[in-house]
Amino acid sequence: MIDAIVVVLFVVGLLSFFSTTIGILRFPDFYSRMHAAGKGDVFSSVAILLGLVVYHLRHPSVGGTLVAIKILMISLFIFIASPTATHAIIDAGFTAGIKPWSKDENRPEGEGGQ
Amino acid sequence: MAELFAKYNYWIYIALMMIGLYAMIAKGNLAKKIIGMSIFQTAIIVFYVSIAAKTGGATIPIIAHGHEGAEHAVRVIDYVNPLPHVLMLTAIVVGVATLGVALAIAMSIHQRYGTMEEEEILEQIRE
Amino acid sequence: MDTLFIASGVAILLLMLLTLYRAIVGPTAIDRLMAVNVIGTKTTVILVIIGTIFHWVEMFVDIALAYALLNFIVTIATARYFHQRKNLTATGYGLRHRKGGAEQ
Amino acid sequence: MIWQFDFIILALALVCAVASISLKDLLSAAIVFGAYSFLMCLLWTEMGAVDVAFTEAAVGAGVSTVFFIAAVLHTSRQVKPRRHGRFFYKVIGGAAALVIGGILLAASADFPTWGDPASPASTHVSPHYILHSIPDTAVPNIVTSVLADYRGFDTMFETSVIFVAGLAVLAILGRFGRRQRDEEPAEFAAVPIAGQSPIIQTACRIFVPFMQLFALYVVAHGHHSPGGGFQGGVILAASFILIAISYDLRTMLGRLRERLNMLFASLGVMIYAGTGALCLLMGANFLDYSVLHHILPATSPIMARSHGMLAVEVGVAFTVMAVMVLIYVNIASHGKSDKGL
Repeated sequence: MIDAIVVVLFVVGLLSFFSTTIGILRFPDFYSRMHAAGKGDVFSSVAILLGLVVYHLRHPSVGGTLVAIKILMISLFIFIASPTATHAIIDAGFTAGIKPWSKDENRPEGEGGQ
Repeated sequence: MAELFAKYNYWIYIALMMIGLYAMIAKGNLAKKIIGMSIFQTAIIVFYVSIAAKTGGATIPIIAHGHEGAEHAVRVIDYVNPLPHVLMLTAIVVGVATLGVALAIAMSIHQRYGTMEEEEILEQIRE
Repeated sequence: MDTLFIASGVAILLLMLLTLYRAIVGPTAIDRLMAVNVIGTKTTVILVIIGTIFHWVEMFVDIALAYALLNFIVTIATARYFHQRKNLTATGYGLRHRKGGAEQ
Repeated sequence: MIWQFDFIILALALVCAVASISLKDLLSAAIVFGAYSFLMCLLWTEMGAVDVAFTEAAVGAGVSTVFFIAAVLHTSRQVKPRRHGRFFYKVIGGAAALVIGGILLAASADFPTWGDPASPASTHVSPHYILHSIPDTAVPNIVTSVLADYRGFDTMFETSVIFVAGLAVLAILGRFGRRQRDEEPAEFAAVPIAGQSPIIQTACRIFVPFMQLFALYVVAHGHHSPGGGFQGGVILAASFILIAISYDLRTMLGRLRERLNMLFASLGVMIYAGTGALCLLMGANFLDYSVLHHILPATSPIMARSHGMLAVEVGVAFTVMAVMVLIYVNIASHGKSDKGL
């Protein structure tokens, strides 16, 4: 039962990381890529870490609980730090003057860069 | 074939070292030279660390249940070699300190000559 | 369960290889920064997975915690760089570049 | 040692290394080099070198890439394309790399196979450390006991090297006497903060206490888990760097004045050498902590060695923290210590 939960959480995490990667590779401009990276990254990391928390709580013990708490703290920090980093990156891109991609124009891949 | 597979990682370290050495000599930009120096250093560190590795279920060099006294026998083969870890641990921190010194020197060269390119600096020195 | 952990670790590493495409090709420095940020977060996850494979995650979870705490410093530093030098791509050389940056 | 991971990580590291030396944009090169550092940390973790990986985690994520970005901020960002090229240097560099690489490849035929437990490196000195760490010093983490006790002399001079590196950066970039005397951090608070957005500042306020507490835990718990003075010191420095990045350099210097910082740097080396000298005064060899059980209450000679290591690690943490902050302040502000990255 517990193993099934772990497997499900891992599969969810891996699938969302896969879609994150596809988004990072395929989206047309910086802001939409950042949208994929920001959401999918946090979600997949937290899903896999929750799977590991469940795995370490399968036999109740002091050491296992301590590890589970530490992993939960890691996911909490990722939950705070990664959106902050996303905000910082978007802010940097906006300050640097990247224009958002709009529907009608079909810009080449290397827009805005060398 | 087994020989090839047992040593591929040494070859990759050698490739990393060659990349670092090439960057240190061939690149004209001082920052690129510093990056090359860091890659060279990492190649050596990873070589030392891989010397310490042991196959056959060896675990990290922290003795399990060390708090409850050493009632059970400690077997050498169960733990990876700690000595290269110690040498390389200090090397990393010293490496970042020397990286700071290298960047400081590059910055004051840039302040004096207005460029980080080796050739332009040499031209200005010759003038 | 070890097979699951090794397989998912390998899967994450292969997906990191795809993310690294964005880190290397760009096109801008900020795209690279985004990709490296994703790689850093996934490094945290893989560290915990490696600890679980070693059956001694107590010793590895501190490293992952350090990464989770320190990972976004580089991102914020680069954002700060773009606040001070507003040019997106590297243009101009040497001192001329600095003067040009101040004018913008 | 997990060979499945090893292979992929090495391939990723090679790609990162080639990319970071061939990118023309130095900021991008520094960022890709940060990814290289992450991969190296993973590589060392899966080989079982947890302490090395911890150091790389703290250094690579918190300090070294930030140094690079700060240096790029004050110098030029673009690698200049050349008119006539550097054909001569490329030939020399390629030839040197190929010759040395070829010699090493030939020598790798004589190496023991990877992970051989009977390799010469693993059979001569290290079994002594593995077998005697608990009986001699009561420290389960063998890396800590070798670092601070068996090879204490080595670590003391490594700490001194870090201290000297900090002094060198100060001597190269610092502006002695050219700074106004009355410009003290107390006045810095009056300057309005031209910093990051409030979101980042709030996240920083949440993170910094955790980081500093965690750093102290890493220093103190290094006997039983990966960690120690080097890692804890770097994490402490990273917390101050985070304050400087998310607020302002002056805000950080208001919390940790430069003179106090220099005092910490020298205090760390002094704690280390002083512990050794205390052992000398008590009639034992330099850095032989077991004699300290005469002055430490309720300890045996074995536990005295453990406590002596803790004192030494605290000294290392002081020096490493202070020197990393010092290097950051000088590089980020080009020695002016007023405003920077």
